[in-house]
Amino acid sequence: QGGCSRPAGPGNTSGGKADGRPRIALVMKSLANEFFATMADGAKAHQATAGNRYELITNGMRSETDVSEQVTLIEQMVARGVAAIVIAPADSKAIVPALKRAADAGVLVINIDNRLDPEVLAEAGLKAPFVGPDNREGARRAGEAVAKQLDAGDEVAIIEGIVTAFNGQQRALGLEDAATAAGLRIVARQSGQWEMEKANGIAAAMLSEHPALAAILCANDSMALGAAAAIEASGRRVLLSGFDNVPAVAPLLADGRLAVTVDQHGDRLAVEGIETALAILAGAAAPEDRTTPVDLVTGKP
Amino acid sequence: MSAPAGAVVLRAEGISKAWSTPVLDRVSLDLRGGEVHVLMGSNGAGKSTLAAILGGLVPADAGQMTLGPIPHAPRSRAAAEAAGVVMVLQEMNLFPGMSLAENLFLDRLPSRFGLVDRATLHRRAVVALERVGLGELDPRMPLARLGVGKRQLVEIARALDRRCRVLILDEPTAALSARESDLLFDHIRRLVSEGVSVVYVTHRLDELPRIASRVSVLRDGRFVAEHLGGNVAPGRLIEEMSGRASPQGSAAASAPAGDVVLAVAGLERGARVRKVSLEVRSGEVVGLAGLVGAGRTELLRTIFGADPASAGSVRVGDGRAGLLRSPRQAVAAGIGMLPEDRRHDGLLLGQSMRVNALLLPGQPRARSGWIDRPAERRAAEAIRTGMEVDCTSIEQPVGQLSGGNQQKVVLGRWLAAGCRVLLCDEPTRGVDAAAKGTIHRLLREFVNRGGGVLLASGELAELRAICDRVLVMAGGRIVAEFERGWSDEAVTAAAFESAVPTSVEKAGHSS
Amino acid sequence: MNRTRLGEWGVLVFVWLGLVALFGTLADHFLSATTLTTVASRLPALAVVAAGMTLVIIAGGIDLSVGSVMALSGAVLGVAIVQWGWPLAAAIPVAILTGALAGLGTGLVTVGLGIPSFLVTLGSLEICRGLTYAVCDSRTLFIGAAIRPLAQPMPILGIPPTVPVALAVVVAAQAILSRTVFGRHLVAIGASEPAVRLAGIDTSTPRVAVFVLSGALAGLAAVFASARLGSADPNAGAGLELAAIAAVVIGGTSLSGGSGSVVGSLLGVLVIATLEAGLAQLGASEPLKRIVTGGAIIAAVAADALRRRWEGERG
Amino acid sequence: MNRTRLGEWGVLVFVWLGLVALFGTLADHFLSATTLTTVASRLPALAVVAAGMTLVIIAGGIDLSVGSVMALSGAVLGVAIVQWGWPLAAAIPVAILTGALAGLGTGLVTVGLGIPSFLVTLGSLEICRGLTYAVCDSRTLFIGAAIRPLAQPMPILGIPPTVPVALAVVVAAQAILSRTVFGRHLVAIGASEPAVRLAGIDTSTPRVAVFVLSGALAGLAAVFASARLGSADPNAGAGLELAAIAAVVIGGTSLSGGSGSVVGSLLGVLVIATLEAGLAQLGASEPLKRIVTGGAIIAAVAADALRRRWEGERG
Ligand SMILES: Nc1ncnc2c1ncn2[C@@H]1O[C@H](COP(=O)(O)OP(=O)(O)OP(=O)(O)O)[C@@H](O)[C@H]1O
Ligand SMILES: Nc1ncnc2c1ncn2[C@@H]1O[C@H](COP(=O)(O)OP(=O)(O)OP(=O)(O)O)[C@@H](O)[C@H]1O
Ligand SMILES: [Mg+2]
Ligand SMILES: [Mg+2]
Repeated sequence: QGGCSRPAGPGNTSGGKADGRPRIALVMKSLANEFFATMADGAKAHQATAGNRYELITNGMRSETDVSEQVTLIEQMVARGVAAIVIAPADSKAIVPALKRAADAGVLVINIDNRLDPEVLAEAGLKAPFVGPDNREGARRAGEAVAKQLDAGDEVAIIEGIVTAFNGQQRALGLEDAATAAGLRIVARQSGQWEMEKANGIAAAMLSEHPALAAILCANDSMALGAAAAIEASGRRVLLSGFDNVPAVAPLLADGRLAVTVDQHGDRLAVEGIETALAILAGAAAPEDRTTPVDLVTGKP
Repeated sequence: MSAPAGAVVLRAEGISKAWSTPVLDRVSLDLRGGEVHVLMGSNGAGKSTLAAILGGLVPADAGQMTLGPIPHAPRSRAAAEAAGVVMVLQEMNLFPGMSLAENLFLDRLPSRFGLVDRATLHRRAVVALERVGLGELDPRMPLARLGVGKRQLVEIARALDRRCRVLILDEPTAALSARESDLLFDHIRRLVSEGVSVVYVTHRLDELPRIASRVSVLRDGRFVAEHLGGNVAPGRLIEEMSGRASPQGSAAASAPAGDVVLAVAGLERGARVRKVSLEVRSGEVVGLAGLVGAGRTELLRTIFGADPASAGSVRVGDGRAGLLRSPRQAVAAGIGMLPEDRRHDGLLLGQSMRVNALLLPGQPRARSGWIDRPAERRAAEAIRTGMEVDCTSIEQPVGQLSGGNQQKVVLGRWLAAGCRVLLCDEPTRGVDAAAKGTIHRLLREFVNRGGGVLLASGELAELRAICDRVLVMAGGRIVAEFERGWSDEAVTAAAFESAVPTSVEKAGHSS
Repeated sequence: MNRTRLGEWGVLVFVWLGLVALFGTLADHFLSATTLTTVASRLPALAVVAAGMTLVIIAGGIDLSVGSVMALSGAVLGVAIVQWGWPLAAAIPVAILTGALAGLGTGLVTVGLGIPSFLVTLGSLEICRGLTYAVCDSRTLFIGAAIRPLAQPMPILGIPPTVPVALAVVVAAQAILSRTVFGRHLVAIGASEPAVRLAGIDTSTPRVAVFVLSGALAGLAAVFASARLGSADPNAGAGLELAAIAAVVIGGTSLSGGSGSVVGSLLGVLVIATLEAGLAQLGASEPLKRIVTGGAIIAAVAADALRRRWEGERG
Repeated sequence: MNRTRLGEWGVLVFVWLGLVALFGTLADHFLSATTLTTVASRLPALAVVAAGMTLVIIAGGIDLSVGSVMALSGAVLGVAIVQWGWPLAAAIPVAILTGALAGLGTGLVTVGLGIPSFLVTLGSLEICRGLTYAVCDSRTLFIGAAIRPLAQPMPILGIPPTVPVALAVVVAAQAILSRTVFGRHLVAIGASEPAVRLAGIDTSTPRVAVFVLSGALAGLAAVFASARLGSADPNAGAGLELAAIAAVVIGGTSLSGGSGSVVGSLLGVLVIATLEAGLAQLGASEPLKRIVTGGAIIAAVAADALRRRWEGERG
């Protein structure tokens, strides 16, 4: 198909259909993040097995925090003439205006993974069905699983993700909920910026500063891996929890160095978003927001 | 010196070279065993280019060279040196942060398994330094502690240490004092007596009788004349170099001195400038003489506010006496300066002559900071004509101009600014005889219009040609003053008698 | 000089056309008005930051703090509108002023203490990011309707009003550089600061001023970015400094100072934005994106180096 | 020269002691063996990267790609051990070789085309990151027991074996710099490359070699980091280049080349690591951490500038 331009704008019904197949864009956060790499793989596998029902374009940002780059991606997808954008927002507020512009151009918007802020959606007058997990609930359950092995009054520490990230904040809140409910004392709480290396340094510092520390609760598995190394270097026995269930933590779960992690089934998340989009494009009514299941994966006790 | 006796050692025939324009046009030169062959010519005549071709630094576009019986076509300086042709460059290529020893032997550091053998290195360095009369220096001290003159000696020592049949010296004495030049000449004579042949590039006519066996003159890249022996009439040489008759009469047609335009009182800066007081009157060119490191450069910079003074005062004309805290204040008060290192401190080499000539606080401008381009071009053209700057257009980058023309641009800038006092630090270093004459004449015209000049120079002939009075500096102090009619011996004696070794170099020893 | 400029720009325009042709062939809707609009709307923030960066680099410095300063200005803008309820017309000058003040701090430390600006801005990069988090409590501030008009495509042209503003800034910066005494002094300082000082010209003021300008332009970029996002994002501008430096250098400005042009930097920004747009429309994989982007930077600079060598040989 | 060196290092040691005293007062358990172990085990990776960076900067270049090269080497190490089942003894040389090859590429492009290394490494930073994602499919590789022993504290000393190795590398790099012909040529090249070329010395080989060395040391750092973390992380080393440059410059090496010392850089690394550890033990908030880190960089460089000025005035 040559490079000739085809108008792709508001009201252009043929837009987004190449060879009659709808073209769907999956816009994620950083593909440098394993979780999204898994998500992209799941979507590609689905596209291949679903008998080429649709055409898929996947895109992620260079860095998880560069919201403006995600906005660029949204704009480029509109320019590319997609029928639907399935998006895992890098920020629950800042990309709403761009999505609204996309919707105005006739593109269907499906929200996955990280829920867009309802107030902002209302203000912008945008409707975007949500399919995704409840991060706060997932984290709360992971925290609860750790708390069960501890006594009230025990000292715990939380390593948060990037403090500005919405899912990071949700997970930190969930961990906090669990600790408070079980009467644990949160003696330290710092951001590991989602990074293994940073979390390793912070965990090491927490371990020296708090000799009685009984558990470290991490907001993702990368940071849990870093913390696990710090715990091992200290020679102490400290409980550890993660989030995401990336393949790399399997050995840690197997020998109990990681007590628990949370699987939100990233590969299925994107697929469900895409299925929702296809259904609506085929004429179905927009479904209610749907929370996908999160599963605890526990290690050897 | 005796007439050349030996056989031809190095022969160059029909050498041509073009950069953006032709620089050398079928030049031939032969060098006999045990002779000092002096190359003269105006700035840009092609002397350095010819020397660089001989020394393997740049390839010729056409022509052949033979060294003894074999063809000489060095692909690099190292190759030329291996063949016995060693060159001292005009621009110094040294490393201020590294030690003297390393500077001398950088390309052949004595080593075992890649490790530098420091003991051997320092032993050899002491020997090499002794050859140029710097034997008392610690070879481990960084080169940065030496002044320009001594650095030049280090550069020469570097060449002298190599076994060579041909030594090429490109303006080696431009930065040397009389005493150091004498020392260098002694060396050259010794080498020549050992059979070494020397190609010697200089602008100083007074050196010819002392060392030249033969003088070749280049003009605009062509060979124009050759003289046997060093006793050539200066007027004739200047005519050959410039292609026109030399200007008659000295520039120093002195006008009666007027009011004081610059008064310096009790100026101090650490150990380098000590309680200096002096006056320059309108209509007067006052010279500053002294050995290398006497503190002339420091004094001029301190007066100008480029280096902070610790005490004293400076007054311009009827202005207020006080210290100038920055060049900006100095310029506002009516002082201008031609710095010693004009390439680095005086000019923006990559920028056009227009930009450089008007690099002043009060640039031609129309309103609220916008440059008035036509006015600017007119001003630049005026400077170009007034200063007789030789450039293809006012848009030519000054880096491409010859030394003399570069200096005229800086001078023109200050004259255009309307300053009353000019501080000139070695204003004609590396400048050819014709341009030197022009610069001297322009300075003279400036004082005749009511200005005053304070001029530091290492060349007594220059001081004699232009100065009404000469102050002699040593160890940061003014130690003597001479009116017109002084003798070289008297000035040199004054500089020596009071010469105190500088504390800086002592510190180098003790570390 | 003008011939050289044209040569420089010629190479860039050529590279850019090559990219457009390439992506036009590979992606079916690349050659469309919408692509143009999206590329255009991406330009303003990077273009004004690159303009400021060009002046800083020409004057012999570098400003690594632009990304953080942009985030800080954005946070102040957001807080002013959302929390203090200021009108946009009052909040925008305050955001720009914030950037200018950050630049003033950088400039004063750099010039006052005589430290390389690379290091000072390496420090202020961290400081401003910290301040940003503190100002907006590490949360994205949704500004909403108050600012979005700035980012809405205008009726006929199809581009948002930020684009002409940014172009005007670039033209103004180029004019400052080549037509004013201040600009002339900046170039001279970048070529040789001692020579300028010894010519009796005050070098401290322009050296500080250029950082103030760069900061103010980062503040303006924050306004553009906030308009596009409808929000103030505390993580905005991460890595912006490298993108801006890449644009400036692709645009032919020498990293060692003393020469360059703002218009060239704009072309650099255009090349980068087009590359980004094309790769996104193709849905290129992350590794491929990185490799192509990196290769493009090297290729652009190499092409320029070869052009220079070739021109040098022809004389 | 030696006096100056001592002066330089004196300031740093003083700054470092100040930090230790400060954190010792503010945090309950800062002055403890555990803290020492923590700080010591974090040093090696940054220290060897900073050593390579020091040589590159002294030779007049800069290497922005170290972080990505480290990630790439780590990915290769991880794949070799986990997927190909290679023994550690075989995987480590391959990881280091990977870094060296990346450095070779950078060096050849930089020297061959005569482009500033800032730009070439800005490009190779992206390329190597892309390759890293490609090599390990964007996934963290858990290496585990195979590599952990390298990072376990040794019985009596309480520090992991990576520490003495890193110290040996630093000492060797310093010796190369100040005692070998290669090192002296690097210094001279940094001071004035044309002058070295005119002296008849081949400058291309050392200039390429220094990038190879920097790459190889980034590869070694990958081994250290993987040992400490027990995993190979494709996102490792983000921002490492800035930390290394900060350490080098805090350590007294001039960014414009031609002078500096590797030992100084080690002190710089120590200051940075101590600051990080102290802030983490205090549980400082993210904004505060940023502000303090940025302020510390500026303060360290300012202190050094003031010391120089003061020494300059005394003569
Ligand atoms: N590398 C170069 N590239 C371009 N032009 C050059 C180069 N080197 C010299 N030139 C030009 O060649 C001409 C001759 O220069 P050269 O240095 O040989 O003159 P010179 O006789 O040594 O002058 P001076 O007395 O000033 O040292 C000059 O016009 C100069 O600008
Ligand atoms: N920046 C510096 N650092 C150390 N020593 C210096 C510095 N500048 C000058 N000196 C030394 O101070 C002394 C005075 O130098 P100055 O340049 O003023 O002498 P001068 O009479 O002008 O001689 P020259 O002919 O070398 O210019 C010299 O010994 C010089 O080596
Ligand atoms: Mg010459
Ligand atoms: Mg002097």
